[in-house]
Amino acid sequence: MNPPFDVAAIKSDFPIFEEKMRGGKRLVFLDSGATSQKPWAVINAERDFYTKHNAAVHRGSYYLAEQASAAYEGARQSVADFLSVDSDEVIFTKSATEGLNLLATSFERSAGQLGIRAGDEIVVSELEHHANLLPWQQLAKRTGAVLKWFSMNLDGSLDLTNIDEVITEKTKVVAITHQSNVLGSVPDLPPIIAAAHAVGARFVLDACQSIPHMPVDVRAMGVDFLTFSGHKAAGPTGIGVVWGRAELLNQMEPYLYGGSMIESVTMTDSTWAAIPRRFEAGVPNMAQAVGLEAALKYLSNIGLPNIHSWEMTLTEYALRGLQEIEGVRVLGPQSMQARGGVISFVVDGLHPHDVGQVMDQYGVAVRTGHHCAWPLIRKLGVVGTTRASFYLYNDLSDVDVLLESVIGARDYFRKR
Amino acid sequence: MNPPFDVAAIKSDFPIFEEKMRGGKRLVFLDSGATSQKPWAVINAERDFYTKHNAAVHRGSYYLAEQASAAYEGARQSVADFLSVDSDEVIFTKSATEGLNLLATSFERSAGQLGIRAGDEIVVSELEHHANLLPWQQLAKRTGAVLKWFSMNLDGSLDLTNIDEVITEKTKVVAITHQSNVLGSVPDLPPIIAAAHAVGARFVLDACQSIPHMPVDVRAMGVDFLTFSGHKAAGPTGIGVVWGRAELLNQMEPYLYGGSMIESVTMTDSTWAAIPRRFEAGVPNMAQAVGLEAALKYLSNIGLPNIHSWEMTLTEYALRGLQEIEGVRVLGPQSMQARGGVISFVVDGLHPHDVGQVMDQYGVAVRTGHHCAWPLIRKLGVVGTTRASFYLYNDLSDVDVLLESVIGARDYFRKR
Amino acid sequence: MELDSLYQEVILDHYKKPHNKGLPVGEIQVHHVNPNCGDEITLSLSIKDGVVEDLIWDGVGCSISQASASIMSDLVNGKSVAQAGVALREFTELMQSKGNISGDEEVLEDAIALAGVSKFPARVKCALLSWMAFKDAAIQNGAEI
Amino acid sequence: MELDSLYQEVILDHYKKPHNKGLPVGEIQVHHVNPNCGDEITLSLSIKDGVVEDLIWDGVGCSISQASASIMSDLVNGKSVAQAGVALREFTELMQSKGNISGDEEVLEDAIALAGVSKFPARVKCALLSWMAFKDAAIQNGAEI
Ligand SMILES: Cc1ncc(COP(=O)(O)O)c(C=O)c1O
Ligand SMILES: Cc1ncc(COP(=O)(O)O)c(C=O)c1O
Repeated sequence: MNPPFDVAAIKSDFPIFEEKMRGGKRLVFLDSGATSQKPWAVINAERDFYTKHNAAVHRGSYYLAEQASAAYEGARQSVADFLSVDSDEVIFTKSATEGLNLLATSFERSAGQLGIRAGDEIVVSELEHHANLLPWQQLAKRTGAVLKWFSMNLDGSLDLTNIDEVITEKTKVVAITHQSNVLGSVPDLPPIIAAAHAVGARFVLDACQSIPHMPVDVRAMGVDFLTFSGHKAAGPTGIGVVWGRAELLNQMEPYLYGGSMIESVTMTDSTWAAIPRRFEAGVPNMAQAVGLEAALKYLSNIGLPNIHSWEMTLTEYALRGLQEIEGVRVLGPQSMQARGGVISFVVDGLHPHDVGQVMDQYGVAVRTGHHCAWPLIRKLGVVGTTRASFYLYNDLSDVDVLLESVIGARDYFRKR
Repeated sequence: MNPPFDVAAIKSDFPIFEEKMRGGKRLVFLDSGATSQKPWAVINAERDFYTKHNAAVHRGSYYLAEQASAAYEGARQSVADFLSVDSDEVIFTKSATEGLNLLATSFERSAGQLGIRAGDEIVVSELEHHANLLPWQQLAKRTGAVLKWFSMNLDGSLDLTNIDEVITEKTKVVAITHQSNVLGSVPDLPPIIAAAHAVGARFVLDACQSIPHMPVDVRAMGVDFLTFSGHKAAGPTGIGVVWGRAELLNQMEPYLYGGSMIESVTMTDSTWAAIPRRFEAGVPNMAQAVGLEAALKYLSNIGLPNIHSWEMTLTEYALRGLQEIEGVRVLGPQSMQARGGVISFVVDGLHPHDVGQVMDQYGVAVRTGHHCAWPLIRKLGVVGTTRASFYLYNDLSDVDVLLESVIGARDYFRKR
Repeated sequence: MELDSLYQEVILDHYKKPHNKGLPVGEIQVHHVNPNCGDEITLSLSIKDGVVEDLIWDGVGCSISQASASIMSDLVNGKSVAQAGVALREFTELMQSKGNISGDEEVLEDAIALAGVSKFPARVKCALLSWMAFKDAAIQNGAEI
Repeated sequence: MELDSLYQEVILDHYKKPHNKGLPVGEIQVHHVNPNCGDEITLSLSIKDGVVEDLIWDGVGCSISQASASIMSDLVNGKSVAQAGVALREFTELMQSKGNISGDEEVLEDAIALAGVSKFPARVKCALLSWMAFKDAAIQNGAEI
């Protein structure tokens, strides 16, 4: 159970851990699945951009504008290096949510094979976060396409027995999460990606819960598009990434229209710039891109394999602990097989809100409720869950407080 | 010519002015029309959010989540106070560009009177920045609606002689800028707004170039929607605002789909949360909202009327100076009538890029080119302009360097 | 413990044995949801001669939302629309007080037990859910509240 | 003055009296735009027996883009596709060098006068515009370049 890096040193890189919670308690932050904390490296990178390089990128030939453009395009290159892809294929968005909406709308507007039309089929799963369900659901409604999905088994895996009915010759897009944000389960994607490609469909990976936590080889996985949010990866709020294969992005229509994404414009007609600019209208979120770069470098320095293995250690310790508490039921995967560092549970007879409220008294930050995944929650037959999620700054004592606080919550209501 | 506030003190609030430009020159920043510089108050507000309050808003009931929600909703309230509107009517976007796309797409998706259908008419003007042209142009293409526009006169005003032909019973939306980002001209909006409302059309104000610089009374103007970007208002990158009248926003369809904007969700159907949440899917740009709040408070403390009057002083001084330089031609309005703090000019026989390059040697940051307003540039019959734009941190010596550098540019190429 | 100010005895009693909970039967039924957490309430009532009657509700949610619904139903059933309106406004104000006021027991009866909720901003919406549903139903029944 | 390294005499000469500028006449014409600044170029050429011929261009733009087009047209007209390709790659590398290399005058001839551009990142695209148009036109004419 020795961490592969100095967790105490890591924790001290994150200033928020100096704050006191309710009742003077220290912060036990177990909600990184919702958003992660930020190290000084990221905060300072944003500050440095504002104090040293700030100007509108791509729009001026003066010294500061050159600096700003170099910083922004340098950030793009760093993201590309992190993903081992070409920098032209990296599009900055404000969030994964925007990234998924961008893809759905761009498919809708695109011509030919990439376009989505009435009768086409779009495939998702019951695991999805609303951000990877609603853009496709609403796209289907607008176009007359048909939304299909893989059902979830109660262990958090996907039911692939009917894969041939779900993915058919009519399928145009398959969009699935790399890891459930509620249960931590990792669906078996290779057969799904293979089936999608076998019928000429595009595979979109919602990598929100994976990219920050483990090495992901997008080329080896064979996905066509991927999206994630910076704020869950130790980066700033207000930045996300879409990666897509250049030969596809090059054929796709823009999402946002405005400055810097055009080739030429008249009152009645316009043509578009090459990728990635085509998908980045307006003065971009420059400082946030630079902050994300700092975050990815920070994570890379520690090493994604190390981060992942430490999270697995924490998860296993927490999972065992929770499973041993009488009155507590862990949902989804019960073992360390095919799962990441997220655990959902319920306490008998208690509403998750009440559980979370007592845990808060211990300084424990967990999320309670439906976690923006209502179909999954309904499938589980619960009103919501309490969810603990881990990141590189957590240590075993955080898990100890977690377990103590869950028992505390159970007992608080029992004895009254 | 005495400034209504201590400009030197203001300048020292903005750390970037300590940086040295090419050749060790001080920064003469005259590109605030593209993006403004940031005071410490804004940089520190973002830092404080990350170091003290960071958590996902609206999604947790733990202490930090409460803090984050209070910070984010407090920022919304501050923007509402700044605009003298209700906080429910304030939607955070990533930029004005996103705001204008949001409105165009939301009209497209909305039912009834607010929807845009084939045969409906949309009105813009030749003054528009691409961000307030392309979303409407493309909306028209998608829906079969007709795009119409007011022509620009060479003095930068709009030709309203045919207003009855431009705005008709078929007009659904009129979207016009409050001030040209190229020429600084302020179009005569009251008759246009009146004509729009007379036929039941909605008026959208692109307030990018006004909100940061002058008091704007949106209620008195009678506009229905307004949008601006934080980064031009001394605020962070990655944040913008849409304001809209609640009774309209309440009837409109969402733009981005995802978490936090729903009321309920099944695999096949969804209903939407009330405004403003309906328009804010995903974990929002929290730190940037807080940064924008700090920026607007900073500007309010100095006073928008003071800022505006000082910019007018600078503009008048620069306008006179430029008009007196032989070989230089100011474009657009030649007087202080109906204009803001933006001046475009050309130097005889020189391409704006070459002019700007020489000015850069003097430490002067100006923008050159088409300023994301190609139709306007074509109308002027030039290949581009050199543009100086002013803000609260500029002083008269900045203008002196501007004039000196323009003469320097002219002479550099003359003597060779 | 700070928590006890939130989870008052009265609240847990109402939570365990909610009053007027059952299948709403009135013609006009309202359904409200707290999208943050998924709490739901369905509610019906009738208004006869300016008096609130037959308020029945059903729902799922945390102890705060369930107890608040139960307390509210006791409080407004049988009251005049005017009196119920006073309670509604006073309760809303109490919830938004961030712990700065303690509420008038004359007006709010058991509902003052919920005063502690106002110190936990994330829970205010839980407590208000049923009250907003009541207000909505009253308006749909033609009351001015 | 740093500026003089950008605006070499040769550049201003080509800018004032551009070579091979006129109405492109070939069957295959390419039109390239620099969306940042609006610079435009139209270009045609023919390839006979592996040799670039009849390169004519027209366009609007700053001194750098115009001079670069003029210099490029002198350089590649009459050269074999292979030689032109070498120059194209060498010139591209020079532009991306951030001032770290000075270019081979044997290969680049007058184009080495543009070396100073590489220290001004915002101007690199100006200098490259015509070269990219040339590349595109050569490919459309069936050349492997
Ligand atoms: C008048 C006007 N409208 C819209 C925009 C677009 O703003 P942004 O690029 O911040 O989205 C700008 C600035 O670029 C502008 O000047
Ligand atoms: C699996 C998954 N997809 C998508 C999202 C949406 O990310 P964001 O809210 O940052 O846009 C999240 C997190 O909220 C998530 O966990």
